Amino acid sequence: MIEIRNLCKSFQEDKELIKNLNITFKEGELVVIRGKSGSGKSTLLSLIAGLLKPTSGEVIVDGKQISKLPDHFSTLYRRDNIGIIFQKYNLINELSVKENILLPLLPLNLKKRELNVRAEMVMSAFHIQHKSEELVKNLSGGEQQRTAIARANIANPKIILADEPTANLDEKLSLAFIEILKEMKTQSKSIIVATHDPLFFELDFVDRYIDFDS
Amino acid sequence: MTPEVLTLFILNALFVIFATVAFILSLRITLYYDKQSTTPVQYRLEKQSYLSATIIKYIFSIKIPLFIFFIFTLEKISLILPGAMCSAGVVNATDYGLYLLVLKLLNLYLFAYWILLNSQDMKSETQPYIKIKFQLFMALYILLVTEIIVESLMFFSIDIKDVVDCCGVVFSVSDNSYMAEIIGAPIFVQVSLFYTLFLVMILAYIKKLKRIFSILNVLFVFVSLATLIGFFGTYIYEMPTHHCPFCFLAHEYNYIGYLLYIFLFVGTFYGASLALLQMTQKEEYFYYRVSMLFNCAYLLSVSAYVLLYYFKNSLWL
Amino acid sequence: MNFQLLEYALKNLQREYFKNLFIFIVLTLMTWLLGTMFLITNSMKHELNLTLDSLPDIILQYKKAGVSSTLDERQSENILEIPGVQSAEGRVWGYYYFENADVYFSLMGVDEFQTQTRKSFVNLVAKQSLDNSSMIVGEGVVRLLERSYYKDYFNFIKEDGSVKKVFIAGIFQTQTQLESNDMIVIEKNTLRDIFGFSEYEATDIAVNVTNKLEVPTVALKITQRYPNYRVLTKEDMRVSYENIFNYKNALFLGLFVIAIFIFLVIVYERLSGVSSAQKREIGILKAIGWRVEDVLRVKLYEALVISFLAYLLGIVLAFGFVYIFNAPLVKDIFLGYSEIKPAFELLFVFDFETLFLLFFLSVPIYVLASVIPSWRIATLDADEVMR
Amino acid sequence: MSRSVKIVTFSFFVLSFLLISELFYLRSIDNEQCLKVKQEFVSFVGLPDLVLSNEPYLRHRSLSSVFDIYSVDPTLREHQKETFILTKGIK
Repeated sequence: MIEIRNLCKSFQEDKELIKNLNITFKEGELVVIRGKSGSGKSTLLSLIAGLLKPTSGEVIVDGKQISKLPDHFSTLYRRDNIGIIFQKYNLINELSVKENILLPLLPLNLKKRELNVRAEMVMSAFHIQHKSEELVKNLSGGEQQRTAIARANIANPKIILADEPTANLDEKLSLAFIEILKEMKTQSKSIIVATHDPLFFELDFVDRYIDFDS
Repeated sequence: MTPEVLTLFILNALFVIFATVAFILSLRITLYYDKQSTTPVQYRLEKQSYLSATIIKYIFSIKIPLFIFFIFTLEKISLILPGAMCSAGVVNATDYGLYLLVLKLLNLYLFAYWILLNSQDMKSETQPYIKIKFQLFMALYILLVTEIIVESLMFFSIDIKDVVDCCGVVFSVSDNSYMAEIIGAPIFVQVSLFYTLFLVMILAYIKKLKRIFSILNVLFVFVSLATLIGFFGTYIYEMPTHHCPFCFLAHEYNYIGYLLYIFLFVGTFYGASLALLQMTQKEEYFYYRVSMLFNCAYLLSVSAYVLLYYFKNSLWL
Repeated sequence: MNFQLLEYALKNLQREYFKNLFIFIVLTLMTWLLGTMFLITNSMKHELNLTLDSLPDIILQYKKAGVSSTLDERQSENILEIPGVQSAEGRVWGYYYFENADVYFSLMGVDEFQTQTRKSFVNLVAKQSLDNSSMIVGEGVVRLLERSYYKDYFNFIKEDGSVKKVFIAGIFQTQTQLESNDMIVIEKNTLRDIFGFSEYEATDIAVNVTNKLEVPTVALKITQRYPNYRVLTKEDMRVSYENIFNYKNALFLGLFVIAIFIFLVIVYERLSGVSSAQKREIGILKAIGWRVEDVLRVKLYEALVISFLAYLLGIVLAFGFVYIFNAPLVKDIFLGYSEIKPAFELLFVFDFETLFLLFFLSVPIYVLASVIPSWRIATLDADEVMR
Repeated sequence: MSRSVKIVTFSFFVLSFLLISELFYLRSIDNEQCLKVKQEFVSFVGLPDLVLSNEPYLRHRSLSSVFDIYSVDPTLREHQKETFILTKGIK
């Protein structure tokens, strides 16, 4: 469903971070991209999410070429199809957990009741319900991450991108995250995880590993 | 120099400054915009197109209430001008007045059309109108600047010592000006033209003939204005000799003029823009319906004045 | 209208509570001040226009050697011959310099019988007898005279240097202060004596016309027949009032505009400088699916809420300040160098134009100054958040 | 609706209500009698203008010609020339 063809991306003229990349991700697949930091994993995720434009090449999702969409439309595509779990969680500290989770839905102008139903749903799915009115800055790292995951799932996207999801977590919490990952896979979402955390390297439910060092 | 005029100048100055920014950006977009390209220039142009669109939307949304304020200002100035009883006197005090009004109306229609074009454009990923809309804006910019220059010229050249004609003179039948020619045409012909046009419009609406419906709407604007001055106006004033398209904007007639003009504007605008845009069946029906609704409201309200007069006095003017 | 985004915008406003409160207060004060000015001038203009109706239809002044001069009262008989003229009579009036207080009074001469025939004269003065050795004065005049120990009478210094003693017969009603404060009304011939006029000498001629619609025609006829008269009609005066107040208002508005522009340039500057926290936040929002227009809409809501509420509050304050508290301090701007300051009440008058004018000078300009710079933030690349 | 939206809508309505009730209150104050007395005074005296300044020519400025003012003292020029009545000649 995600097709990457001859993808190149360079931030400076001479140095190409991603060069002639060709990958295909199938629907419902869980793929882990392994590689050191600075190897271009995050950039690839940005390109798939339409946050960045490639220097050349194409990213095709569901037959739609998203790499050439104008900003307005790539945002719409991202809103409807993609949930991102960031390394730094990227929550807004001054807002409560629930408000943070609902942020992606605000431009849709939905009814308050529907918003509440959807927030309840993801909050209970990711066990953050008990903190729903708490401000994000008062949460622990694990809770913050669960909030971030809940936010990525609120619009019920087909594709979940996770960028170094366990970088700021201890081992216990990382294992908890892997459980969550397993659960999400059962909902037949396509999941792409970019990480250098060895905890991910020996998982039986991962469909494919891609090494990004070369 | 009145505070009202000064306010108009200030807002006009802001419009010119920001419209110029939008104009330069539009020029660059029309020249260099290329959907296939992936250069940084292209991405910058994309972003700038949002800025231009924001500026244009802003100008339009201010221009609508500003038009009403402009009429207010004309009425205020008519207090200072000896001989002017209402805005018509001010409009005719200088050579620019009439052109200015026409320009202002034209610009309102075009700006509204631009907004529609933009929203249609943003609906499709291919952005089919992106170049057309900015080319249109460049033309619109020239019109806008002309309008503002003419407006400034008008306010500067109003001489408060000159005696001007009031609307009774400007719109009188005895004169041999173009106004007189419009009003002078047999009223029966005009009014029957007005109603026939509306009937044909209903036919076009039922048959969903897009082009014809739009053209009819454009014609409807002119015929409506002519009959409003020549025929319906006299019933609103209940005076057979009072032909003036401004006086019923005043308080004495419950500001009814604003309502009439809004009906006419919305109705004909939606009607006329039908043929100019590609849209889905559902949107088309919506436009048809809005257009018919407002045109109908206009027709009914002007006709109501005539009928009311007849019921009250049981005679025609 | 998107209430979810509005809510978000309000949270944004709350987060920078002090900055926004400050902007709100400044905008409120500006609307209030400008509104106060306009309301005061409006009500003065209103009062002038209302009292204008009671004036004679046409006033004739005489020009001699290029300057205004006195005329012969008997001239009015010639004017009476013009068809349509109802009455024409010479009036004696002028200014009197009162040295002790360094102030000018304005003196008007009336016929003795005029005070007796007028029914409503009782409304104006408590005592109503006016003979050739008494006068009726405004409240300000009484106050100044008392300061110089003139209780019941005043010694006018005549044109030839001798003294003329005139008794104070009555005081004009307080309500008329804005018109009567410095006025002294004396019997016509007594006033001639004070001014040193000869028997039929008069300052000007007041003409009344039977049919008010004929005023311009009559005025034109007088100009044609007597080119050395300066002919003033009420319409002329009305136009001149419009001009004075337009001029005053425009002058003030000019100064005000400079102030508001300085303020808005500061706002513009502040908003176009992007802080890293802001950059990050917008980046997050865009990464999770906010379009440019959504970000801009939030900014628009913020600006509209602040400026519209400030506008409303400013107007409410201005109306209250001007018409309920009678505009203390600000009113004095209009009194100029007047020595005899009247304590007057402002008449309430309402017109939509002022509201419109204030609206256009505050809301759209503030919206422009705050939304346009946000464009730069709204179109930043969203991939910032991935690093 | 959340609390903040409520507060803003509430304050919007309160302000509008205040404005409207203020206007109605001001309109209800009866100026008729006061105005009548003023008009009576003006028709009795027959001189225009308000006591905003006391200087000769400026006190009853509608009756003065701007040229007279210049001839007395140019510094008396309080306002623009245009704001005085310039009578028209015969057309």
